[in-house]
Amino acid sequence: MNIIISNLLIFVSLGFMIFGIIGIFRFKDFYARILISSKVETVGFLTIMVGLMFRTGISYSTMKIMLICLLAIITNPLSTHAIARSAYLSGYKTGKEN
Amino acid sequence: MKKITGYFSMIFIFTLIWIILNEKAGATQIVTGLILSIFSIFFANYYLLEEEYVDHYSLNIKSVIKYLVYLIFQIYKSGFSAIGKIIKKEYDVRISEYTSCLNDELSICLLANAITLTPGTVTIDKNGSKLKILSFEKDNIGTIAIDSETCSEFEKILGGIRE
Amino acid sequence: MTEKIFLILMVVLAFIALNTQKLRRSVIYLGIFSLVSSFVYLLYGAPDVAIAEAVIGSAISTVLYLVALKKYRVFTIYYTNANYNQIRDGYIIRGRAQILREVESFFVRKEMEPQIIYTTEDYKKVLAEENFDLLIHQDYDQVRLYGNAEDYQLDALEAHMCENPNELLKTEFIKFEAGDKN
Amino acid sequence: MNVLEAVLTVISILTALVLVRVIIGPTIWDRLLGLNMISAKIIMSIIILAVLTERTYLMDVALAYSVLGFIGTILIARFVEKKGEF
Repeated sequence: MNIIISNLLIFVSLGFMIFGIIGIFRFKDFYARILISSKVETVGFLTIMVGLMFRTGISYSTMKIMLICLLAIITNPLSTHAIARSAYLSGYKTGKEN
Repeated sequence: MKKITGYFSMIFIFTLIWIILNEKAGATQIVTGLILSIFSIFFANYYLLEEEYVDHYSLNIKSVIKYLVYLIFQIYKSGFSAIGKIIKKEYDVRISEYTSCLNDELSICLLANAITLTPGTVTIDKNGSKLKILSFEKDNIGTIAIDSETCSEFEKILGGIRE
Repeated sequence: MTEKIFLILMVVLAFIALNTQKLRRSVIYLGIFSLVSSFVYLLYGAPDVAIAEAVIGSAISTVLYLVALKKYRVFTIYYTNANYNQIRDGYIIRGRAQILREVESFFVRKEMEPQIIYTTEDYKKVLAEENFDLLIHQDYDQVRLYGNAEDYQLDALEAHMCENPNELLKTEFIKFEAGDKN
Repeated sequence: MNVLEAVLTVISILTALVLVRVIIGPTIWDRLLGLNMISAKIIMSIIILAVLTERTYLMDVALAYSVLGFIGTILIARFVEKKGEF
């Protein structure tokens, strides 16, 4: 039963990641790309981690995965924010690229 | 008294992390974990921080859990809305300003962190309690109510994060 | 299958990191290279090497490359003159020495190494064919400086020239967008 | 074929696709975005490998990487933002 749930969650997260990559190639504006990737990546990461937690059961490795999830929730927005801020302060304009 | 309980809870959390990293809960691990966490807290207290450690980082556990649960719910909501955006191919963005009604540094940083992860927004710049937010043109920002007098849901939760 | 894809990625990354023209981009490619190589070490069953590669490759070597990029750079400067054949000695030599001396002392103060090339070619030919950082073209007392718009050092040079203007020479900056060659 | 092995293969193909964006990306921030995404994908594949082979000490590598990996991204972003200074 656990294996089925974990497989389902892993497939859902793969779907999220594939959509993220489609978004990266489909959008023509840098700011739209960073908005999409910052969200879809985090969702895919969390979902695949929950799926792997179902597979390992309750043990120390589950707690390690939880620790990594917590770190990812803290650090992922930080780096996204740093990139977006760098582009904004360097004067990269919003709007369509040519 | 409050300070002492704060220090004890910090030491407990650090020892727990040490045990998780060691993957074993024997007597040796617990003792070394206690010694290392006490040493690191007092080292940070005397050499790295200007204030006391507890004043700086003590948080209300109930608020933190509420924040995390609400954040994860919002992350999933924004993930599904992002997929809709990708299919419909909308990419007009705008930059707007938002003045938060919080005035504590740590809470504002946590708010900016939450804004980055939730519907259609990335925080670009922070100046005092003023935040610059990048978002999609047609997005109703929902949880982060721009141009409104009242505090949003996140700010209500983060208001009580200090003990 | 996984192993093969990652090995191919490593080769591709090493190739483009060597062949890129801008060093900032090559720092990014090397960061990705160290990520992928640490995973390949794990696939071959060497977690201790992988953890060292993750720490050194991601944190320390990026910092070292950036500091080196900030500190040291050879700056190629071409110098052309419109009236090379009709130079009356005293007149132009003073002016030429002046502008070049100023630029050179500016770069030396910034801890970089200016490499000056005098040429008798027409400046349009140099613009089209040579690979340069700064081109100085002089027509009597009119001096034009051609440079890349993305170069930070040229912005600093322009600010420096605006602060200390030269009385004899009229300077003018012309910047163009770089072609997108990785 | 095990499910997790198939997932690892799919993730490696996705990494190759992100690398295409890194190579063609018009600005330097696109490349930084690609670095960020690839690092998330590598952390994922390290944990999948740890669960697949039941060697829990491999997770320490992922932990170290998630603590230190974002420093590089932030430093390069600051380097570009401050025009060559830190």
